[in-house]
Amino acid sequence: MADAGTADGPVLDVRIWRGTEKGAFVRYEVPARANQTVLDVVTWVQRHREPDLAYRFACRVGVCGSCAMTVNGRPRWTCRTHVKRLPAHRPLVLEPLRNLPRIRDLVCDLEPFFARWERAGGRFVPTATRRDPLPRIAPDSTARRAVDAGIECINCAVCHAACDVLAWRPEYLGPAPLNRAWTLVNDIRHGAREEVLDRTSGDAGCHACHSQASCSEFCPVGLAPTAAIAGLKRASLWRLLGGSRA
Amino acid sequence: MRVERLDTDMLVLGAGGAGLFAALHARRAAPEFEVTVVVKGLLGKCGCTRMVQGGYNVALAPGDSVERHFMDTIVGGKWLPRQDLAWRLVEGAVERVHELENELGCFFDRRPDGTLDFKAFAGQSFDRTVHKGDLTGIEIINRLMEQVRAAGVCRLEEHRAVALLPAADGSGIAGVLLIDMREGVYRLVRARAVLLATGGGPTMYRYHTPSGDKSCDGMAMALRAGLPLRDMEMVQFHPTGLLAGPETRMTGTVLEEGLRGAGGHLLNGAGERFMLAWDPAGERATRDVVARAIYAEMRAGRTSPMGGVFLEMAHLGPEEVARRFPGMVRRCADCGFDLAGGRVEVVPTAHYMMGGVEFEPDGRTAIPGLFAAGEDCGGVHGANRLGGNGVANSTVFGGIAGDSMAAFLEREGGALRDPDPAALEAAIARCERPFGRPAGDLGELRERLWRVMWEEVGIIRNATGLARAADELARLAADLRDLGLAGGGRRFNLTWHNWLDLDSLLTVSRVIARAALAREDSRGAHYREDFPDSGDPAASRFTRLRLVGEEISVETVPVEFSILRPGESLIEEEAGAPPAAEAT
Amino acid sequence: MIPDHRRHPGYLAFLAHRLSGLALALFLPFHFLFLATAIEGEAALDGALAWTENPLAKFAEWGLVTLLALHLALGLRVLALEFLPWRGTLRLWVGLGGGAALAVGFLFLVALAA
Amino acid sequence: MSAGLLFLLQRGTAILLAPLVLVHLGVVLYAVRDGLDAAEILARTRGNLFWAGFYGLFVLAVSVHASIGLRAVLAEWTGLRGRAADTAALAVAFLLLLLGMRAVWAVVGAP
Ligand SMILES: Cc1cc2nc3c(=O)[nH]c(=O)nc-3n(C[C@H](O)[C@H](O)[C@H](O)COP(=O)(O)OP(=O)(O)OC[C@H]3O[C@@H](n4cnc5c(N)ncnc54)[C@H](O)[C@@H]3O)c2cc1C
Ligand code: HEM
Ligand code: SF4
Ligand code: F3S
Ligand code: FES
Repeated sequence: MADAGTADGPVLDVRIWRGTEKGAFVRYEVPARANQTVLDVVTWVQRHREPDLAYRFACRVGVCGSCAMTVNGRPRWTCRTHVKRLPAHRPLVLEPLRNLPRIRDLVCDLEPFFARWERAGGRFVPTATRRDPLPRIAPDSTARRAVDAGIECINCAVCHAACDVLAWRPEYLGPAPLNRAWTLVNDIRHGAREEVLDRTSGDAGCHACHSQASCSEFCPVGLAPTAAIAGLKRASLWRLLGGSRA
Repeated sequence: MRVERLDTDMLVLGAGGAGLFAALHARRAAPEFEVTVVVKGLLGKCGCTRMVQGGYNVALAPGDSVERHFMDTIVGGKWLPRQDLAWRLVEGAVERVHELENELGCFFDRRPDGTLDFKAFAGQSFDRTVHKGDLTGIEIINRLMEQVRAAGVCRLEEHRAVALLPAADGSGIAGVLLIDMREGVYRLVRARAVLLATGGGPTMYRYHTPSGDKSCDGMAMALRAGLPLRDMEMVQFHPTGLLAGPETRMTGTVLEEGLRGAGGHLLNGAGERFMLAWDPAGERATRDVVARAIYAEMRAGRTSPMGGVFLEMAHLGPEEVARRFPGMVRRCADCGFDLAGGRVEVVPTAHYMMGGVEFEPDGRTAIPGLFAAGEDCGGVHGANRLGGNGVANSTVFGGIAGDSMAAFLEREGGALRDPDPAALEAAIARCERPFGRPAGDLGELRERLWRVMWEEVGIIRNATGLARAADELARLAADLRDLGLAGGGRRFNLTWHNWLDLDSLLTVSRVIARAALAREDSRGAHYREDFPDSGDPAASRFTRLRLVGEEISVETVPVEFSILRPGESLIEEEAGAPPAAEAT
Repeated sequence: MIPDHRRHPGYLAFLAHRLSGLALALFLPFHFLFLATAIEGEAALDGALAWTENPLAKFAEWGLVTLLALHLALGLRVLALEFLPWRGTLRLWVGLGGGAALAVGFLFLVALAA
Repeated sequence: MSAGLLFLLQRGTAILLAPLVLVHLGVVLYAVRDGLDAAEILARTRGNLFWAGFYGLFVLAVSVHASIGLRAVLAEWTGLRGRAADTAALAVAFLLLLLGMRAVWAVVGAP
């Protein structure tokens, strides 16, 4: 393990993955601060130790889902992970997300994640045009509530990195695309609900989920893809039994 | 230097509300042409549209009207907006919101009876802001991203546009030079039409709200391509940015407006409320007034430990605060602050640039083949932007620009042009500059830029300060030119991109300072303590700035009151008396 | 060592369910073969049963019954997750499942000892 | 067979198995109280139609249930996919069915 310099004052002992699939952890000492997120730690290393350290972020407030990494073995958003609030752990170990190809250092290629989103039929198909009036939708209807429960996904791929089925079955669509699909199945305006069920059933779809619940456990915005996927399982079951949707 | 070449029909720079809408419309209007989107980050995962919290202004509520929305926009913009643009905005918003809901699948919040919910945004005469909770931007961008991917648009993600290249024969735009950030190589993309939609972003101020990928690249590229920019002195500050201490990226991020609206108190370092001395509405006063008041407290040295003021909500009952503002409370808690029960340190924070590239209502610019939309553009908001008009602006004009580009190609579809080799060479040379030079301290330079913009070109300005700023910015520009990078290759080299960000920011900062010096009155977001009067609205002039060589030229141009003159109103029963709209 | 991303009740429940299911599936053929000794009559079965007096066999037997109870309880949890409307009750179900299985295991121990 | 149908069968048999296992567990708990004794077991089961049906159903359900379960485990933990996994699962199902039915016959039917 290489050692890349030290700093004065109270310091954090940080190990960061450098390289791609092949690489090594490099150790850094980063000044500890009263308010410091994991993203700040990475930024400090880039600004003061490794000018070409690769990492990704954009919004810095938890809405864009760009900054996710593996922090001490767990997938997390880093812009809103306060170092002091991490379970006591020394050193602080940072790696790219699991289950995705690596570009360099802490950056993964998210294309496989979004390609699955598309494969799951994760796209609204209109049944009206901009010239039609807006539909009336009761906010407390069951279907609308099912949409609301899953719609605020920031596509950070934390769940994708957390789910072991994805590691075991590379063709699996994964929690976030299935979660999006479930919101569409419940969206009464959506023109391709049957198609979504077709696309999300099967060994690569909802039936591959074993309710490991790592997705729901680590989703930074508190969504529960486990519940959405269960919804898809039910819907496809009712369909198989000849009934309509759940 | 390796330059890879490729061609496309329509090239869209930026993937915010403006860029994505343009791509979608262009693709639908002219399916026979290829559309390529270039984005500095990942498609759908960067830019400010995604960060929109409050919502989207549209005159759809019963009793509201586009005329009313128009009046609020003009009066809020202190009679500086270009009126045909403002009209296009309010009219277009109605269509765009229907499109977002019915065709893209956005879900805006409903009232119990199933109709759209409109919430109040400070400074408007009607409740007209549609929203999805307080994460409206995520809903809009996620749905757009899905549609754009499905529409068969080519994507160049983590590609940075660095120069708009004119055609060798001077007939218009030929293409754009990009850096593939992952591979570290240059790409020259020739295109028949190009859209500039990189979305401004005042990140040259110490405290700022926008996404980290925003560094005014588009405006800098436009200036270098010879385009005029207008209203650049108009930089909007949001009064309550989080102050979280040094070297944390959380600092500057927005604590939402609603906290003050709900009755939150602002306290200075001594723990005293000070807003009532500035405005009878106290903390509920408009953004510019509150930002100025906070800044004045800070200048007087009555600050909180980290140099801002306190926002206190506890008197409303911590449970009540946690119930009404769960997102904000959780965000503060994540970084160690107790918003519901304690005091949180806040500071005004640079939020939005009203100014930008001059453009026509159909998206055209002065360069044939080059279109512009969104926050890169100036003229829609004048001296101040209404909360909720930002995302309306980018989505309305983005869509229009997409349609216009398609029409432009079908009409005059011409051949691909070759770029001027000298311009290409100069652009590459500018990007290559830091390589091979002795490494310097980029961080120190950034701190200096942040400081001078915040202190001299910020919330309260005066002639001497602006002159000092001009000097310091010139020094900074020279220092940046001499500053090299410490080792590292070109692949995913963030520090190289930080260097390029600073280059853009410096160019645009100089223009802001120059425009601020030229405007000798105080209006909307622009406040001159040496010229506190707002001047006669009927004699309103806007600033127009260009880069000529390395020099900035400025002129002030009379505003054309093409729809109505100050004092008039489009609203019958309030004839002559515009609604009490205040910009926020 | 269980990697960090797996150290939470939902995953542990999955793992316990899968391992118990696997163990049961592997054991079942032997159990069937064992019972089939009865084809040769009572004496043969008694002979086989005598073997169960061996403490090791007793332990294995106890383990299997507990595993069956565990698999059942966690299986019910999966069914509940999949077919009942739920909200945030994941952890509760893990607890109930584990608890029920332990209770059965304990009862079995008591019964064995009696 | 579609994954949906397999899912239906697996969960269906699980629901069926739940009460069967509970009863079986009860019986086992009761039986081991004072040591296992072939005579006691066989006295209960020999020629008893109820127990024949009970355990017959049990075996049938468990063969379906466990083999489908193993199919997933094989795919995920050994990389055995598609036809190979289906064949393996089918083999397991038949093995369990065969051995199971033989055992039921042994305790219920055999003289
Ligand atoms: C925190 C926050 C909250 C806001 N809330 C509201 C609100 O409630 N209501 C409202 O109306 N407005 C709001 N706004 C303003 C609103 O977000 C903007 O007005 C609007 O979204 C701008 O859209 P845009 O498409 O022009 O730019 P953006 O959405 O910022 O998109 C710019 C795109 O260009 C890309 N880009 C930048 N430089 C380059 C380059 N060199 N090469 C390639 N690509 C590049 C970026 O990566 C990004 O994809 C808010 C802004 C912020 C920061
Ligand atoms: C002797 C009886 C049983 C045996 C041998 C058995 C065996 C198995 C096996 C091998 C699996 C695959 C494990 C996996 O995919 O993780 C499985 C899965 C499962 N079992 Fe059982 N099982 C039995 C009884 C039961 C009972 C009584 C129930 C429930 C009430 C049950 C419910 C389930 C469920 C729901 C699954 C699916 C798990 C998933 O796919 O995530 N099983 N079983
Ligand atoms: S479901 Fe949660 S964890 Fe998964 S991508 Fe969406 S926000 Fe991220
Ligand atoms: S972690 Fe994976 S197994 Fe299912 S419940 Fe979540 S998708
Ligand atoms: S930087 Fe956007 S979620 Fe962290």
